[in-house]
Amino acid sequence: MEKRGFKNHPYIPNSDLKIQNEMLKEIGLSSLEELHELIPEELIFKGKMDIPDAYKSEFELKKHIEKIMKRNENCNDNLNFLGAGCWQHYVPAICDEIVNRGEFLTAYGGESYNDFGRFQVFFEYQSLVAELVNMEVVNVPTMDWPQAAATSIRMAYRMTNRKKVLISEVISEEKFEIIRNYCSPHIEIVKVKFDEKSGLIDLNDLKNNIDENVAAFYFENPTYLGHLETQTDEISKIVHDNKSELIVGVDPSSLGILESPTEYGADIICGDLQPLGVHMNYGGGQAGFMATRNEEKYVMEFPSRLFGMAPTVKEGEYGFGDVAYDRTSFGHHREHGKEYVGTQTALWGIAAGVYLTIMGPKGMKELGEKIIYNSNFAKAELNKIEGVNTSLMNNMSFKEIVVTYENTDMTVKEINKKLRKHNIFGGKDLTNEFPMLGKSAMFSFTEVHSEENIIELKNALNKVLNESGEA
Amino acid sequence: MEKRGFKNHPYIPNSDLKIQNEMLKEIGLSSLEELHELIPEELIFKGKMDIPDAYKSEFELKKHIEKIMKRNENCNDNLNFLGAGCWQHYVPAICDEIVNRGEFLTAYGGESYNDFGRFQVFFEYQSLVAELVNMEVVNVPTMDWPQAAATSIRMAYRMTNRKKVLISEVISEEKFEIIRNYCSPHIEIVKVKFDEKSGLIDLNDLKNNIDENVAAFYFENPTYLGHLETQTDEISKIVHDNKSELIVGVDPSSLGILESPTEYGADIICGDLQPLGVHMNYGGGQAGFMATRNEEKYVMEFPSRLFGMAPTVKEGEYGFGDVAYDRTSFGHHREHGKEYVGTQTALWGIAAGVYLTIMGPKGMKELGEKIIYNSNFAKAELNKIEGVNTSLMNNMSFKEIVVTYENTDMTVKEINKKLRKHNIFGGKDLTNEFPMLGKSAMFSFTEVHSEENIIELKNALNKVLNESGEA
Amino acid sequence: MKKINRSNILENFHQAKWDEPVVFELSQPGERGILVPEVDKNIKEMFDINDLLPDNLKRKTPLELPEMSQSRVLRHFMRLSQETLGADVNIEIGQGTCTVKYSPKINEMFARNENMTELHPLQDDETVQGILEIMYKLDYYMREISGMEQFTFQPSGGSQAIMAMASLVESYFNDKGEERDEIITTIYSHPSDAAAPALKGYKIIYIQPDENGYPDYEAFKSAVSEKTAAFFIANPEDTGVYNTRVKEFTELVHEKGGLCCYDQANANGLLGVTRAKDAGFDMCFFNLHKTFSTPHGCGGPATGATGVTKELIKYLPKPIIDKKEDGTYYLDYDFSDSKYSVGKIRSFNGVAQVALKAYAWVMSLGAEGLYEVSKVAVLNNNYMFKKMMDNKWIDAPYIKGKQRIEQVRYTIEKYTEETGVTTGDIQRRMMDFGLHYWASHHPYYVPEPITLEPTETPSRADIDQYIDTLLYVMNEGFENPEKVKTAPHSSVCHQLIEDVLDDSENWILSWKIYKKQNNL
Amino acid sequence: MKKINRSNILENFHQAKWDEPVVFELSQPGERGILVPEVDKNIKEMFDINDLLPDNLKRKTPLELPEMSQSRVLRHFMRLSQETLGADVNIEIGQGTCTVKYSPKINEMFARNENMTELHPLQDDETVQGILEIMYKLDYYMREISGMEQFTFQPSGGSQAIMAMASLVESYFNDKGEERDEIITTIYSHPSDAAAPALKGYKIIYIQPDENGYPDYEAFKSAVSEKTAAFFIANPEDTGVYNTRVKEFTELVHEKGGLCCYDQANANGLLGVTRAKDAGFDMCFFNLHKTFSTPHGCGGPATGATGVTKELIKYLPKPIIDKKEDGTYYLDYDFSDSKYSVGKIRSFNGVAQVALKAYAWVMSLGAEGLYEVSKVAVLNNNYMFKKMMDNKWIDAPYIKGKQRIEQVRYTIEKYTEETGVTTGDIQRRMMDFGLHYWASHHPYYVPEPITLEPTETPSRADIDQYIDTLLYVMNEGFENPEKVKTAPHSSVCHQLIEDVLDDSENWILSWKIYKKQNNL
Ligand SMILES: Cc1ncc(COP(=O)(O)O)c(C=O)c1O
Ligand SMILES: Cc1ncc(COP(=O)(O)O)c(C=O)c1O
Repeated sequence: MEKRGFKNHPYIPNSDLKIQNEMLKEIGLSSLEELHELIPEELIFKGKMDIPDAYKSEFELKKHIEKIMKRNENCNDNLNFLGAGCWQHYVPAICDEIVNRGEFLTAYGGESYNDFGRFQVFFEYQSLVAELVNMEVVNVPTMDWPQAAATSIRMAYRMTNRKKVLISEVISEEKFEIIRNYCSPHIEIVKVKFDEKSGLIDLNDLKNNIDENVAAFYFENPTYLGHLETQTDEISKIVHDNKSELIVGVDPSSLGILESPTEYGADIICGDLQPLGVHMNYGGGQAGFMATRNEEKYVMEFPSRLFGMAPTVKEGEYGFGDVAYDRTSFGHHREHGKEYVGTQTALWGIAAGVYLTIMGPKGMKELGEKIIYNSNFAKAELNKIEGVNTSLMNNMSFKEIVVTYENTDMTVKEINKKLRKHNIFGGKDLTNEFPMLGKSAMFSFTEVHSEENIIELKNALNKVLNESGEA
Repeated sequence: MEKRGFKNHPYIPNSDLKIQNEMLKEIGLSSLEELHELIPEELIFKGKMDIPDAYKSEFELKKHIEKIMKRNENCNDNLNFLGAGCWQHYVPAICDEIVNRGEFLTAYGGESYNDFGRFQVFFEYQSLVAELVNMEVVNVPTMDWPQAAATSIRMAYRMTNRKKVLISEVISEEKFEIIRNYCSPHIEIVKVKFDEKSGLIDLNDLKNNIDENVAAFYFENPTYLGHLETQTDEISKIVHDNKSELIVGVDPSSLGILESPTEYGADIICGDLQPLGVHMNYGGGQAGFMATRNEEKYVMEFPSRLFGMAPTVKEGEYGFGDVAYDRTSFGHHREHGKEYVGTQTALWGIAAGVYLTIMGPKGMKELGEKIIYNSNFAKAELNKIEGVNTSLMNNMSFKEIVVTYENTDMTVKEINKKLRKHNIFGGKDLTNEFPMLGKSAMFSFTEVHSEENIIELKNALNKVLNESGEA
Repeated sequence: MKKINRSNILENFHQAKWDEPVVFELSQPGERGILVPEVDKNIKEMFDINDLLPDNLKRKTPLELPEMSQSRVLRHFMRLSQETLGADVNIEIGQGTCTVKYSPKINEMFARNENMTELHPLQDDETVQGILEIMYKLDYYMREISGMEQFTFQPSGGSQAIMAMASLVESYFNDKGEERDEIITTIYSHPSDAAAPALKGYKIIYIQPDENGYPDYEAFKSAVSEKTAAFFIANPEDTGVYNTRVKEFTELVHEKGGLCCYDQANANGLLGVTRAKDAGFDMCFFNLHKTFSTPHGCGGPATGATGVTKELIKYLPKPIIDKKEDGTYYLDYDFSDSKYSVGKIRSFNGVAQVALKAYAWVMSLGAEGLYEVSKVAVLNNNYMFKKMMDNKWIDAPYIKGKQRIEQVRYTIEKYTEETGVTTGDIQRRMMDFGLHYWASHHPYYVPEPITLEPTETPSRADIDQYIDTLLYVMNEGFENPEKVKTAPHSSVCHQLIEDVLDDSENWILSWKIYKKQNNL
Repeated sequence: MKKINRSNILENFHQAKWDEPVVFELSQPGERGILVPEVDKNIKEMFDINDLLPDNLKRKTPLELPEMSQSRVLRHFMRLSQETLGADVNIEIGQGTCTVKYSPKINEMFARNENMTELHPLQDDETVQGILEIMYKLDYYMREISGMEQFTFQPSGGSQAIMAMASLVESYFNDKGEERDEIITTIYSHPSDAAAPALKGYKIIYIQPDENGYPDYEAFKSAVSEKTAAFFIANPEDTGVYNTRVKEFTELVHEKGGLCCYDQANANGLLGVTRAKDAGFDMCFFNLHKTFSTPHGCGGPATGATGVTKELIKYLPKPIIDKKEDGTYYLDYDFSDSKYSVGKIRSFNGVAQVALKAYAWVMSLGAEGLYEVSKVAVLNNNYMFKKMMDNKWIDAPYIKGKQRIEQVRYTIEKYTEETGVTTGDIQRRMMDFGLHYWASHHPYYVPEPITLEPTETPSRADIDQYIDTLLYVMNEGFENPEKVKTAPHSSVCHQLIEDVLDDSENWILSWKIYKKQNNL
């Protein structure tokens, strides 16, 4: 009797030999080797995969994984000021409790009847984000903000039938790369300059670039570099006068205190849900959202699923279902549907739904305030350090601030390395990404930071920059 | 308007002033102060409790608690050999998953219809433990092993109408104390000696002490000190010839390889569930169990709830309910019921049920084998260290071994302190508990220990005892 | 889509119903749920397992535990959990006297941390400074709340706390050399207030309520004597009536040299409002799993934190937690050299993780918050009381027109007379709407009782929903009494045929017995 | 009690049904769910919030999120979770093509640890050696499984992986300076195999199946040309039929200079059995959330781990994970200086926690275990196949009498003709027994399809239960077709009136729209 394999494995009920043999018999075979009859002999893998022996017991597996993962230093044990698209916010315990409910965690493609709860929770997620951005339509979560932005751009391209898109230069390099790839080969992307003094969009450059081929202008507010774009009415006018779509990217944690871009004319809003109740997870917490008005021309351009309410055959009862399913590549049109649809980041939509519910309007307002106070305080305090300039761009900022290091031989990387000795994760190095800002780094401040933390950063930075003997 | 209190607290929906005032109005009051009208003025507390201000945000609360709890050193980061009634076993992830399911975690006194799952899970728990000990009746978990032992003794006392109980001397001091208090003032307890060479019960002393006033003899197997009591048939005969009840305490993790005391005549079996899927929790994981045959005379003596199956009015359907409820102090007889009943450690019964299910017969067997191999290996290895004697009691042992330190000025406490420098939690100090064993400590070995761990202990112990320069 | 018409009553509720077999039926021989680490090769070679096990102890009886794959085990228990109406999914008003309130999830996260779960109780104090600090401080806050001088967290439930109090009484009089064998309590105190002292050998004397529901003062007066060891009472009692004259009671007991023991399992209406000490009690206990929000866990693990006045400290079970001059915490075994000490109530150091959760809960509220808890608990209860009493079929005995504290025992006696529908019928029917409903302990001194306790955690809307549902069901009792009497209809099973549960020939207490009965 | 009669069919199943309102309806103004840390006093005094916010950006529109206490929030979402039929509570056979297998809970515990959740993606490599090691090793194991030379974990789903593969194809030919605009796929490959390449500008050419269900070789031969950029295919396809001639296909493409891209989303039947490289593919991807057991999370986060042969590495999105001589791991941005690199597919480093879970899963199986997974997945499927085909109303097109790999697309066309009961009706009725049932992607090339995929994690008993239930329902279709057509009866709601979902005047995509429609 052939014995290759791992018998009686806890994850594989039918790996028991006796059961296996009975089943084999049922289908007229006598060994597992006889399965896969369709695979030609030459394609059968005859080697042994170089994969270590199993940790057979759960206990040993746990020891193994824990040992490796303890080699990480995390942002709870250290003081972290990295942001740049993935931010350290407080995740309420209830968000974790709900996303870890086995029923949600392991659901997938069930129908609306057996997955009623899943459908309702997504309808609610859509509705809650819709409220936050004051739009009517929100899709189930997409991969991340860059993906949401890229799809927004493609939507505008399809709607307007125009092939050029303008993007504010104040955008993360990697987001730009993702958009570029996603829009290639159909869309030409042109960057619009910003004013290095104020951080604001160069309206002249915008005007110079906009023309009848421009499908949309995309900018972010608060911007990637953290400051606020205040010329919103002007921008909106320029874009709409050109019959282009205005796409605005937004950090949802700002929307308790900031007006939604809808208010200044955005046609499509996108952003990342990660700040709303999702752990950073080394970047695995990203999830994009998109929002529009309830106009057929927009709705029919969404590639992903949209859940809607509908009555049932029972008077007074309602349920939830897929809206305009045939839009998607899951529908009859396949590749003629809108882009493509697949597994994205649904669970984080649930987290965001729970988060917005538990925070409520007051929580979101307090969150925004706490953040803006903290970052302004940090801006003021860090600026006091010899060799640090935080006022390069003088417009108001929200969560992130740009710190320029002056009169030092050290690179940002070296400075950060020294900060680590103080258990501090310093700001993201912008030296290559935004060379025009000089030797600079971007620090992020959220509600997890206290005055004490910011002073700690200040003191450490001061030591690193100004005390030579310092390690 | 009065403002004392904490308004709009997330845990207290009606702490909102507006709602509060509407509700007050509904009952004809105008302020919270007017509530509690029945409490006489002189009893109203007028001071301020010296309790710190709330950590209002969950985030700050988390920081606070984590900071305190990080002052603990745990048995996952250190190598632990403490046992003595609370043992470090591996807790399968599924046990945690299930006991942390909100529905179980927060259920309590619902009826069998709305808490069907709870009733079924306890019926299953009873049945699984019954299988393990080969008895037919098991109660819902009681506080801990000492409580289970104490109640077993009281059961025997009621059944036999005899007032004296014999207990093997090889018992933990604190267990004895708990039993003593619980049995006072009705029962006289007499300790039966053990043989210091073999660790076995001194049968002569047992015979000398047993008489027509003796309700029961209680001993443990494996004993508190870890060795096996092999004179089981002799003991059983002595006890039963005297028409006394034989009560045996047992570590359930041994029952995959050891015969249940039922097989050698135990009438009541008790023990602790903690080894079966419950974390140590600084002692908060203890939970007692008791088991008997399905004879009315035994069943009617249980003080705690017993869940049973019963048919329903629908043909073929069944449900679960309380068996012989009026036995308990919750029934009509109150203090004339059996002892008293109340909240005990139900959740750990669920953990144990899940544990026994996931382990199955093979898992329990492997568990027992791994433990007995490890402790015997440790016994052999540690004995090689100069100044260590592990063979004081020469009978076979299961999980714990007694280590006697010879030719050293250090106390066990001092030795353990030095072991801590090696990140080792040394054995429990027996110096005061069992003075006849000399300067000795009890080390516990379970399936969480590997050969490497045991060698690490050996080396550390050798350093501590035999290398003077050692810190 | 038309506007959704919301009823305040969950008319369409149905509990998850999985028809899940008993776990033994799921066994598939050969399947494994989990594997145990193998014996290390070297070790295995050193010994023969047969030499390690005495022949007569070696297991020969086959161990017929189920054999199941991991996912089937998970599925089984997940399904059973869905069939359980825990507080997390439910409006908890119907488990009167149990103080089932919201247990914050963040506190669970604290308790699930390794720095809690992976502590051995015998670790050296130096290595457990965190948990000792928590317990030390919680003790201090409990003292602030009660006026007592020292708490122990050993008693791991309210009933065990009562037993501990009775043990303290025993120790105290043993020390004094006084023989007192009577303990006085009341019929509306918890059954354990009678049963646990009785276990300790005391004769129980009940004081009946007077027309106000207070324990009858005159009867009490004649009951108290030199034989009175102690007075055990809850106040408010299960009726929610607060005995205004409580201090007179305790004084009377003290005059005769007895002790006063306060069952404050549910102190939910009294935090920051009135203190045990001030009412003359010598000891009291708080159920952390009730008043202090730690979840009930289907019935524990739990804690009945027990506090005593200064002179009784020396009788407390050992150890207590104290703090050294240098700020380190330690387990103090030497605080008392009384040979009359209770010794030990529960193994090790009580249920530390429950203390941790209670501590976190206190810290999330502060003194102001605890006060708010009690005020709102009482507000919710009296709001509910008012609305319930507006219904002519519902009544509540005693002190008409006056407030109750945190709960009320109602009666629907008149309703039952009119309709033939009993409180038990209503209870079963309430389950069809996803709600608990509790009648009373036995015996039913209040006829056809309902005991409701809203605590501070339901909202007004929740309370209204509960009442509306109850009235709806009661109305059904007029219009369609059969529907109520044959309930439940939307639960996992239908009405049990209960006889077998009291019939020793037929009861089925385990799968073994089931198999035997059916010759399987 | 009599012996329990077990039916293999959950005739009494009812899903938890809570009638839980839409979250906005639960708002109680004034209630709070959680509090945010207050602004530090000193900071607050330093600034006036009005100076920090530009007037024109300051929020003036009221934010109408619900206001709810914490326990009500919890209750709401707990109830919704109970109304969801996740794999943890269910026999997962009915979501064919989705490879919904058991996701071990221990792996979740790993992912919930702070050393995973609290890592910022831009942390210095030195501080994330643990997660880098995991991803590095997982990459290596994927190579072993596939024969590819380098993997990227950026694509965060199968469809995104397909898009990434199309991007790689684009890069490759851009680099070569070749203009090729056609991609060939098949109708039984996943819709994304057509849609994602189409997004990247490719013309999609479908190969129809021949009478065996294989992509028609002759048709393929005439489709392949110098315009063919690539061939995208799943094998086995949704039918479970493995194209035995696959190597001839890839060779043909290579002859014409094209690339071969293997959709191995569901490689569940092939681990250790046959490798992508050996069948001539230039790249492939694995869905970690399918084959590698990480839970689906209602639809992500997920990973489509994408591997390529050596010559294509330089086009991969950046960074990849590599190891230095000294054993430290790092994110390598410099592995390629090709200006034709795809650049970036997803932000940061992919979904690291999914990689962690997949790694743990691989380590719990080893090479032997992976092989067992595939063998048992195929065994389960063929066992089921056999039993299904024993029923005269069930058929499966193609290669009669031969084995399938891990899934089968059945047809009940004849049955529908006979009874009028469609696959959609059966689907709804299966839910009344707590089981998923999936028909097929659109359009239905196989008429009245059912796609079933047992994977390796159900037991034989589970498979039998699924089949018995299906046959029971099909039988109902003869005896009581209305019952089937009007299903579901034991779910949270009844049949939807679906028209509004496609009607832009009436669809309700958010609560805002609902309110507007009803003038609320
Ligand atoms: C007033 C009172 N005392 C004592 C108890 C008993 O507490 P436990 O269930 O923790 O044993 C209870 C429990 O409901 C109670 O309400
Ligand atoms: C063969 C195949 N390819 C691609 C996909 C798409 O994967 P995803 O859902 O992760 O986008 C699937 C998913 O079911 C699939 O089965």
